[in-house]
Amino acid sequence: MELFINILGAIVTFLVAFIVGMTYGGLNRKITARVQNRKGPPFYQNFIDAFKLSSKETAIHHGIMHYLGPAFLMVSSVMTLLIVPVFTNNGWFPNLNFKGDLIFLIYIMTFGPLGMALGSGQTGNPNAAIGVTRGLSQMVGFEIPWVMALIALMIQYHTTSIEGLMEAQAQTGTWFMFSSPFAFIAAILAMFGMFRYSPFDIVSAPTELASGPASENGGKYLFVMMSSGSVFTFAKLTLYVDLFLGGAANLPVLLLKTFALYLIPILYGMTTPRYRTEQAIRWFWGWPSFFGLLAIIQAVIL
Amino acid sequence: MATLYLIFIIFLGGAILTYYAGKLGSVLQDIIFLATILGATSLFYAGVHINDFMSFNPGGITLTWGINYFGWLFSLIVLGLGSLAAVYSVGYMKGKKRRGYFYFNFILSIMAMLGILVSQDLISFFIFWEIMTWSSYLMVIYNGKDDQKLGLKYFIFSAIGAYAMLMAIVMVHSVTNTFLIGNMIEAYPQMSLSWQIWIPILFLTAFGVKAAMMPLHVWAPGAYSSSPMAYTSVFSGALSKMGIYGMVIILVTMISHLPQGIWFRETLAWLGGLTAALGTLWAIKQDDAKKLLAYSSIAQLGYIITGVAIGTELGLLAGLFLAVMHALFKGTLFMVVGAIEKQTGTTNFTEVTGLIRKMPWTFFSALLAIIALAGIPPLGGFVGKWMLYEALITSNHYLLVILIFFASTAAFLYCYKFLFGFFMGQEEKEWEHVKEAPATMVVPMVLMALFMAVLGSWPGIILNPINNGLVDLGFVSTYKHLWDTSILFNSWGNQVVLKPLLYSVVAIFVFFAIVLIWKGFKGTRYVSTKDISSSGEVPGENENLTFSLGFAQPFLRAVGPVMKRQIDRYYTEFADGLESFFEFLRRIYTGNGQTYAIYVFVFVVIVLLFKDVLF
Amino acid sequence: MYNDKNSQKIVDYIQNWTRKHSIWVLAYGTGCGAIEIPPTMTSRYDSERLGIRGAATPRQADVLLITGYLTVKTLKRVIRVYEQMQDPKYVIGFGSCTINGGMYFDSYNTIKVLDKYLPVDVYINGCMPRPEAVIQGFVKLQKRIGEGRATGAKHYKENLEWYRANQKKIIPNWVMPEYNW
Amino acid sequence: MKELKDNIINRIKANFKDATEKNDFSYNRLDFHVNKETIPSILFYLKDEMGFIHLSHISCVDWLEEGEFEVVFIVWSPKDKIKVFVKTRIDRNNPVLDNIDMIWRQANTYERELKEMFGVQFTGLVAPEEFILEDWQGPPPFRRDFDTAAYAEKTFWHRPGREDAQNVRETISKRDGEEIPDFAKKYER
Repeated sequence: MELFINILGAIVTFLVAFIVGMTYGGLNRKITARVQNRKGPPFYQNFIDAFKLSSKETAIHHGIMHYLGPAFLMVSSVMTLLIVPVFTNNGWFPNLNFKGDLIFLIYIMTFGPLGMALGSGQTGNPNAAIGVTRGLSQMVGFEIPWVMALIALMIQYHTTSIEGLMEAQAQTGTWFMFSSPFAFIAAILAMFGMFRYSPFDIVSAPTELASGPASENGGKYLFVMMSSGSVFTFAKLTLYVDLFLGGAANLPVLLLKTFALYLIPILYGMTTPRYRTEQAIRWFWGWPSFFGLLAIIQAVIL
Repeated sequence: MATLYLIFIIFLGGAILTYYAGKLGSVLQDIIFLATILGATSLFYAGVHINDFMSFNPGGITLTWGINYFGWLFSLIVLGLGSLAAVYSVGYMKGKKRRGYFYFNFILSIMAMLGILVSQDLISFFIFWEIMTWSSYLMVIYNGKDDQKLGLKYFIFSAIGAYAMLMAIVMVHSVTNTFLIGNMIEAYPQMSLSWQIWIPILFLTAFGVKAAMMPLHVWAPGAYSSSPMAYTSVFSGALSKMGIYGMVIILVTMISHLPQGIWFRETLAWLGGLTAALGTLWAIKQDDAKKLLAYSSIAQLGYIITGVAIGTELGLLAGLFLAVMHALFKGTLFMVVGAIEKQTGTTNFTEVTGLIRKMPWTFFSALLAIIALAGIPPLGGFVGKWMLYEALITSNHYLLVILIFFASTAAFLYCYKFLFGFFMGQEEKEWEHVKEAPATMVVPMVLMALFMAVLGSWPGIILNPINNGLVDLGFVSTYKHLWDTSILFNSWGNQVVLKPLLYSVVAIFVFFAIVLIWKGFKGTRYVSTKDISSSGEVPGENENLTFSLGFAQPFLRAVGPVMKRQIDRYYTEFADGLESFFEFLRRIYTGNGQTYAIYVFVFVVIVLLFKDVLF
Repeated sequence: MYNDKNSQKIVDYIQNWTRKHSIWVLAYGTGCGAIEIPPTMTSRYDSERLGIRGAATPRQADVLLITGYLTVKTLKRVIRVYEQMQDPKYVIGFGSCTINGGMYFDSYNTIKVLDKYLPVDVYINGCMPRPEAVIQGFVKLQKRIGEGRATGAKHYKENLEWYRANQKKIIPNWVMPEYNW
Repeated sequence: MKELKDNIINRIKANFKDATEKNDFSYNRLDFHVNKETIPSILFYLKDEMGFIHLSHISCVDWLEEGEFEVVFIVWSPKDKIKVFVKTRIDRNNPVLDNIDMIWRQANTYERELKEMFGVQFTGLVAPEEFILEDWQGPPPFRRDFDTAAYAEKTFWHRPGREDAQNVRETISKRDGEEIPDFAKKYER
């Protein structure tokens, strides 16, 4: 019975993540439009796009890996969502909440992109493969400051599980954002690469790579990729809130915190043109890694 | 205990019989070869008891053979991978030249590795070590010629290692008057400090060569890529583990007694980390699959060395688990390359593309092996990686863990390159004729791939023997406090539960794979890789659209400064320097009697001048 | 239930509504009219408020915009792109050239009447049509989609032989994958 | 500039007997007319000896009434800032000329264009068959005796209704009673 409730909770979490992620995507488009002095699409435009894509015919596949590529991506997003605790006290809807920890999370987050990379590789479109190698290169870039920030937290509080870190925040009463500011800065800077918004949108690179790995995927493939992206956005933002902003006890607080975090990469991206791949990598190995190093030093000293 | 003799007699006799059976018929040769390996393997697991030692005295020296739990763990790698590779070899060597030579050396290698594991004294250890080196050297020069001096390089480094080991053995004997490993370990704490430092260094040099540790790794890319692929899977999978085997024994039994042991550990751990990082970067650069896997082997052995060197329980567990995993996935990957080489005739990524629909089973095993290599759950590689990270973090190696993390993230690039280069991309007309490899080659690969998938959820299968081996070396049992059958703990008490993870990954995957397209896979139509959105242009038959040249160029540009110089270059410069030094020495002998007279005169003058100082 | 006529009607209505409000245009500039697309998409006229945005590849696109004259050589590519697009898909003929040849009425290598070769759902007149006219055309297309009358692709599928004969008449060297979905 | 031009004219005329110059352009342009056999050598000379290192264009004029093609090579000297047009006349029925893409690699592109559009053959031109016109089966379309309107009429569909607006100006004047100005009358079809 408990398992049943847990599974039900997981499905509800998934739906909430889907809706919130899609809405955030729509708001992103709206905000971008307002910054560019346009009226912009309605905030629910992403839902319309998603439903349209799902109602589109998908008559072709380039082979079994291409067919399964978006499913790989979805697995990774959903697994990330199921590992991240959504609420501090597991409130309204219980999640599955596996016994996993941050290292596991980092690796399960790479599972999907690699599966998708195989799928887009099988299409034989050169743009797709170029996009994939760019994405993997960028990942090597931003994972360094991100892991530095996480390790700083881990060694300071002697736990590697997300729940343990949340408990530590609850006990000390301060958010890690204030108690470990360098780790927070490094993690936020790594987030730019994770979200792949404007200066770091070298993977899909509109007008340059013809949308990169997604270039042969239309219709339902794209629908699954889009919803996976939305769920992933929500999961990542929730993870940041859990780690640095003390978690959230209920939905409005969660939405407030996640949206505040979400604004950072969006607003940064609007004013910055795209980097080249090696510039992006070196950017992440510059100041973000320096802050990560400071975070580790702080954690060792304290 | 006579079974052990019998096993070695079977190995030796089988090797000689196989060599000469080639004259009678190739099928007979295959059968004798397989019977030797498989027969000896089954005899070993059926008839040899653990911790049952026997001694004999040829020429007044006491030699002891027998196997303990720790050796038994490595025998799993040697004999398991060895028998699968033997089955694979039968398919691989079909229609190739010098089969007798290959089979003979193959059997000798397996025998030598088993001999290393069972020998409890330094003399037989050294003899088997040399047999292993010789047989693998003969495999490296299998093609008959040693044009690029790859075999020579391997042999020189092995010889350096062997001399180091021999020197250490002589030093040990001069103190203890015995060759038994047990006695050496017992006597070690009573030795003088300088000997306590030098003996491990000499041993570690010998083991570091075989384990391809930086800076002793330069032989590995050439040797791994020039020996036949069926043997390379054993070479990289099992033979390199002999270095790890020796290293663990030295580290655990000797260095932990040493007060300054922490320096040994830290140096080794950092060397391992650097090996991992640089090996990964060089692997990304390779366009040849053999070279790529060779560098990747070096990198993976770097992880193992790091795990073993930090020396905590979790670190040793991680290192040894990764050793088993490495034997599995790197064995599989070299077999995959061998299958592709046999079917297409080349192993270059820029030539072969789009084999996924022609060689589906090869792709399947390559995919699982790559997932395990990259350390992505739910396969076994993740278990090892997780334990390694947790071991590093909980034992305060903060910068090392970032280096290791960098290496394993960058490894995704070459992982993708391997899969994409061979199996993905455009399907060219040139490779239309390619068929799936024969069953004898496919079955071992798929078996190993499936075993890796099983280990991802039930790592206890391998962690149990590792635990027994560690207990044998003097550790407390780690069962239930660092791992359970499918649960992993770190020393802070955090845990990862693996089994439900597997179930949910599979469930979610199946769910979305079905939902993805309402009509299902059959409802969609296959379109060829020429039917892509290329601005409306239809690519011609011979138009190559595959992206394989300069694969990760931006990344390599970003890390360019690190890769400017190869360590190989330093060795070459050292050799050149020696050569010019000897050239200078040679000038002394001019062949002119007058010059020699001057030498004599100068010598006499110097002796007279400095006679007070000198005498 | 699913096959019930009324519920099918509701499903159709919802589908048409979403299709109407989310039009992804293939960014494939075929003629000089492509210069009118950037102002239509950007801040001044902002077609994104109507749900109209660019798509990178034919697999993702809904609308193929033929911006101006089509030479025989380009026509071949355009047909290829159109056939790579996934249903439902629409074609907008843009500018006088697609309607009757425009100023290229006597050119030896541009086609004059687009709807002989591809099923056009909406024509936008003008040489060049200004962005207002383009948006007007899109609104017209949205109206037709909403009413379920933008059935060009269906028409193409049903009369494939006629279209193929027309296309092959001016493209003698026909080397293209077959279209059968 | 005048000295420069005179110098060029003198040197060319001294070396190529068949060259006739035309020097009535105000600015930095100079024309030479030569026989078709002289083309490679004069271009070599201009490039190697006189600094005209850049080939701007190769063009062709169809003199239908005289039965000849005039092929024009335009070269440019970045040092002297002067351009020279080298012209030659070839028979329209047998338009053959020497290939010059060993002098300038880019000449290959222009030669392919001339071959396709005018049917001028360059001996020894190594290039794929098709350049701009794919699957073209008619005569070379830039020749003046090629009637594009008739060809288009024959090949493509025409939407009926164009006939109404044959002469836009006339139609408008008829409809609105507008006077056609005198200067406009001479442009009537």
